[in-house]
Amino acid sequence: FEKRAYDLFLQNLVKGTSHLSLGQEAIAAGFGVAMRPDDYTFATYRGHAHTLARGVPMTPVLAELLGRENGLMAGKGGSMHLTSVQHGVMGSYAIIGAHLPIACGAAWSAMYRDSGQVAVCFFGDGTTNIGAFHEALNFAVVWNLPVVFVCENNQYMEYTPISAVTAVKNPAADRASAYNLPSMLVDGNDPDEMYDAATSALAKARTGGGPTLIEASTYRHGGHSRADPGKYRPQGEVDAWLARDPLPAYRSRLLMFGVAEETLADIEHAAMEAVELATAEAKAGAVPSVDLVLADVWADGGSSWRN
Amino acid sequence: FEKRAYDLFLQNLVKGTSHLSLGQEAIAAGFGVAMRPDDYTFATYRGHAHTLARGVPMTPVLAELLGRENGLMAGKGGSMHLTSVQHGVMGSYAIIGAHLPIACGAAWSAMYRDSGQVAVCFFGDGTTNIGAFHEALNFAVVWNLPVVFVCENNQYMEYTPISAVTAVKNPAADRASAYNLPSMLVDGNDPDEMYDAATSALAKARTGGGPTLIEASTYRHGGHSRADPGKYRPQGEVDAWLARDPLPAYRSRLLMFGVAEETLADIEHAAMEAVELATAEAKAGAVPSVDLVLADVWADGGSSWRN
Amino acid sequence: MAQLTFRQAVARGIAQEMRRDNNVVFLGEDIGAAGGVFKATGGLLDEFGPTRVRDTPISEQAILGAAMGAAMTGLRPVAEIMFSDFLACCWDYLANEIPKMRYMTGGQVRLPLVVRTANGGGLGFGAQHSQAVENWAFAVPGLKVVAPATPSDVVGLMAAAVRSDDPVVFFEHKGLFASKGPPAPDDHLVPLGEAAVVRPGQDVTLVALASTVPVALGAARELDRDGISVEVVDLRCLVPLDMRTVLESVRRTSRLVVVEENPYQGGWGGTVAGIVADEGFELLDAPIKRVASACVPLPFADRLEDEVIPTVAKVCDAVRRLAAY
Amino acid sequence: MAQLTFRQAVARGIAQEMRRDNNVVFLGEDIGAAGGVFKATGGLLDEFGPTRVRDTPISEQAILGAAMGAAMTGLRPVAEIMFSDFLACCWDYLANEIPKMRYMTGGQVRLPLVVRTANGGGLGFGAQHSQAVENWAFAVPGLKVVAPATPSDVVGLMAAAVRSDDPVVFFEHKGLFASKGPPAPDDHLVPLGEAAVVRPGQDVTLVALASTVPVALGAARELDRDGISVEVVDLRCLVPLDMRTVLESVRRTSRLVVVEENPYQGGWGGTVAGIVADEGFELLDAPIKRVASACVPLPFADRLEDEVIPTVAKVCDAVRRLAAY
Ligand SMILES: Cc1ncc(C[n+]2csc(CCOP(=O)(O)OP(=O)(O)O)c2C)c(N)n1
Ligand SMILES: Cc1ncc(C[n+]2csc(CCOP(=O)(O)OP(=O)(O)O)c2C)c(N)n1
Ligand SMILES: [Mg+2]
Ligand SMILES: [Mg+2]
Repeated sequence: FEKRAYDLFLQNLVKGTSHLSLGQEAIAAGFGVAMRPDDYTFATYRGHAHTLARGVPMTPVLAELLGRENGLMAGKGGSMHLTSVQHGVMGSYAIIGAHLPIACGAAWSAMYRDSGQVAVCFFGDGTTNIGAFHEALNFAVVWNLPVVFVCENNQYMEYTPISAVTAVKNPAADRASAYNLPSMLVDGNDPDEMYDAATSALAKARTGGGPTLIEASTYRHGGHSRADPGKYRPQGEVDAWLARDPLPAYRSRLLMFGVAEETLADIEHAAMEAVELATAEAKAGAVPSVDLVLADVWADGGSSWRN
Repeated sequence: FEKRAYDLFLQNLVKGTSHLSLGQEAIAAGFGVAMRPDDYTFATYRGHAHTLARGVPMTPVLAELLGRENGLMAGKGGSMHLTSVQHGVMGSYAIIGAHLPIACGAAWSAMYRDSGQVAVCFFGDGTTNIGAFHEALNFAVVWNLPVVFVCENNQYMEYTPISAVTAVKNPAADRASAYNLPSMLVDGNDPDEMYDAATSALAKARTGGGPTLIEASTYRHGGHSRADPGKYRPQGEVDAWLARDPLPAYRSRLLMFGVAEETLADIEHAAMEAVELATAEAKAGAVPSVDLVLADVWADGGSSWRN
Repeated sequence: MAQLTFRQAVARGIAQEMRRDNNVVFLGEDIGAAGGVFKATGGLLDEFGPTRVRDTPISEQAILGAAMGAAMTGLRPVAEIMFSDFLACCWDYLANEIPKMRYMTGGQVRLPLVVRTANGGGLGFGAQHSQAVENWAFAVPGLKVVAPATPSDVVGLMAAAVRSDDPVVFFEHKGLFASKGPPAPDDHLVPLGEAAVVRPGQDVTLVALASTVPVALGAARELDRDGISVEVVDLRCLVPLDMRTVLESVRRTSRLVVVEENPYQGGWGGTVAGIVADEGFELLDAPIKRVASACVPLPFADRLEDEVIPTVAKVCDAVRRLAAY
Repeated sequence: MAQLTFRQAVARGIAQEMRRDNNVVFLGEDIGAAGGVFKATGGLLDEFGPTRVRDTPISEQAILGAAMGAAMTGLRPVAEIMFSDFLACCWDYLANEIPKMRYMTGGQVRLPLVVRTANGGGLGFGAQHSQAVENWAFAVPGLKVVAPATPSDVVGLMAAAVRSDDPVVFFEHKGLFASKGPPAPDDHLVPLGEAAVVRPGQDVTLVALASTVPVALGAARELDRDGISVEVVDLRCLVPLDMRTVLESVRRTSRLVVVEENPYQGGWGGTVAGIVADEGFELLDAPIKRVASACVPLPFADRLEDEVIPTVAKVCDAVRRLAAY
């Protein structure tokens, strides 16, 4: 899917920015499987994988990227703001750090309503240096909220290596003690390890054990966004991480565990077909009607600010 | 002096808020003596002691509290913003946390100009939970800035005990490791201990050793501000801290070290006289001229925003 | 009947809604045991307990972020930001997150939340604790903006704000906390977006908000002695903005002075004046005047602060010039 | 002569001042090796080295706080906030600290600093990366506010901004980065606060800023074919605001349309319209119109975004209505 989206970029059909998560899929996959259907996901502009991992169909996601009316948000939000409340995807946020406190709020609400839901908040390594990160982590611990913070450490902010701007080695995990917050440092390219970490953190939060911080190390295969070929990274580093691409690695592991080559090929084939179909459906979507412009600022469906 | 200011409040001559530092004088005193004349002080609304400790005369400080034209800022700033650039007091800031990054900027400038100056930034325990605190500490370490952060932990934010809203026991010191920042936990009621901590942190910063974080535990003898009698604190706690009042304790220590009773009595007498005089001078100050209203928004002395 | 203070009205308004709806929760700094630094929320902790009335760390971003997340998932939070100047410390939430979330998601979420904050000057709190910043909120599409002038309106507009399914910024003027007025009736509700003509008149219209309502009324009384009849419109809300009431008043008087505490540059009165200069151009017999704060930070000393903010004398002066036009 | 792009002009303007004055330093996210996310600062790291051109963490408060502290103690920092929407993440510095410090201290400090930021929409970046927020800065007394429309003005106004002893917020419109124009002369300087009449005309005055200058000029060309002669004023700065040039133009045309990209509610055009409705009331032969963005968050899809922001068609429509008045 991500590769297909990338193709679409190259075809220049998607305007604006767009931020792929090729190479980081294992994190979303691990959590996607471990979460309860009514749990909350809070993602960033790099939120495609997280959205799909919660069961949101491909067509509206691709259509949203193209700004079509059959998009997930009817073309009003765009790639950076994928949201599907019905699937628990409570939004993708494009201002660094802003969604950590918001996830705390959803967790507070779950606790207040005694619903057993957990809020899971994904963010990047660069996000650990902004003030909202600090406020949210302290707040979550003091209020003992059912929230799981997941730092996807892909080693870079946009173009700058995280080590150049961060006082500690592991930007999230090394800070957990400042909040008395249990933390785990995991291999973000290993879906099984991610799944285990997710399962234990979710169970803990769900049973009143409070928040957890998970730092998952991974790598961004492509550039930061459509505009970025990613040239600032040393080739040796890129090669080493590409060799650890979670997809082929996981494929080998499944084979080793006795899953038949045929079964995997079937899955791949089905996935490719689903992507083809979604792409066609998305491209066939209409340009949004201009009536949408003045819709849904307010809960009454309108946008009137004066009489 | 602080007691005198308190008297003035009771006389209702000072309007608006005002935040005393009775009980916390040792911290300012220790640093005041240890700092180089051209070092920078960044203080909070509770900045009276820090301002006086840098050698700012009493009359303009008291006059500023009264909003008089002979005030330190001609009555334009008020008690919460005491500033005397000529004495290195680069401002008192009334928005929690804001001055920590600003102090970093002054330290950066000192480093860039290779001036050997150090910026010292004082703040309260409650301040450690705001985002600017986090950004500043990481920034200071990454840029290796000559700045000393001093948390005056007086156990309370305004009315709420710090322990009720903070995930760790020592709100500043327990977070130093999140920034790879050397830290010290000291008795803020002991001027000698403060002086030693200040001296070593300043020397380190001055010689390129980078920032230090000092947490000094202390207590606010009065309420948070003029409006607050401080009733929310258990009497046992207040009594225990009053018994540790730095002033009489230090007096005893000086006597023990052989300073003559007479010498101390002379100092006290002179201080009382100075306070009397400053009070009289401040009260005699004129109400500021209305010409000041439109002065000094801009560097050219004016405030014109259109033609 | 006993008079109600503005301060008491705040607690009363919140309590009324918390009793009605269990999903209304309240968070902020020092709001619980301390009853708020302005003592405007006393008694709420006692009545509703610590799960519904929660003290927070000094973390303005966490406060508004938490309110937003809670509002998106079924609660109706009321969040206090102690002084409106501190909205700058969590502006991302009011500018970029809260007002845009519903729109960006094609209407998938609602944000029924209230941000209460103490606004305005005149009390000698200095430049960082005295600003009237209702125009900051007014500049952001997607926020409702309320600023009551009387205790009874505090109760009624608070009820409407809490019940609204949209985010509301609720400005309580510090200078009004001690003011008194007739108590609100039981279960009082003042709909958002309805201005009130608080004094009828024929010669000049004064449009005012919050602290400038008593200033405008004071000027009207003084001008009455000179034989100038002034109509005073209390906007009560900036969003929704009741321009119909303003334009109707100008239709009667043909003269308009807008009285606002925020600075002249970028103040909300510019938008009001601009609308009247467009849609009400033919109604006007004289220039439109704006009496707003001078374009400087708020100085500390009383005498200086009075020079900056709108006063009865300044309003009278503007009205007299229009009346003589 | 080779044309200069707006993007190149930014780096050229900064470089010119960094060469002139060793105390000019530059900080921000990804500005160094990466040359900025808009590639507007390429080459500066190479020429001036890593002590003068410094990459920062994603810490907007630290960036502006550091710039402020450095400016108070002898440097002349230029700070980049990548997108102007993110000013909300460090708004305390622009609203409460930087613009007030000199005033509060009775003139003890100066704050010679520039905050550069990419502003505005029309590129499909969505609601959180597309706002025109020059009105936020305009609402704060104590900030100078600059928003150039041409590459040559970028260089000349950047020079003036860096040399100014006052804090300047410098808005670079994202939609203009790729635009081209005549190169700036050597050591070019355009004083702050001087509007430019970029097209003379007799019938209607259009007041524009940054991205709306080309929109206004496009409308003027189109209206010319209908025999309507339009004068276009490029304000260049919001503070200092050159109302004299605006009022002089209205004196000639008697008709005014303000074209602004920020939303109508709380937009800077309200203040401009309000001044003209007061001081220029007698000059006017028709209502004042404002063409501003619709009061909604910026939608993503092109077709929707075009509906929100000012376009040539919308400006033409407003002008035609005035001309027919
Ligand atoms: C407050 C804020 N500052 C800057 C940006 C610009 N920006 C977008 S993505 C990004 C890098 C984020 O790095 P990281 O958190 O590691 O996430 P990644 O993109 O690597 O997944 C930056 C600086 C932003 N969106 N918000
Ligand atoms: C951003 C911000 N939030 C809230 C306040 C209101 N306030 C003023 S002082 C204070 C308590 C600060 O506590 P602490 O940092 O411990 O300092 P102390 O007053 O105890 O010296 C608060 C919450 C403020 N000034 N700024
Ligand atoms: Mg990253
Ligand atoms: Mg304290």
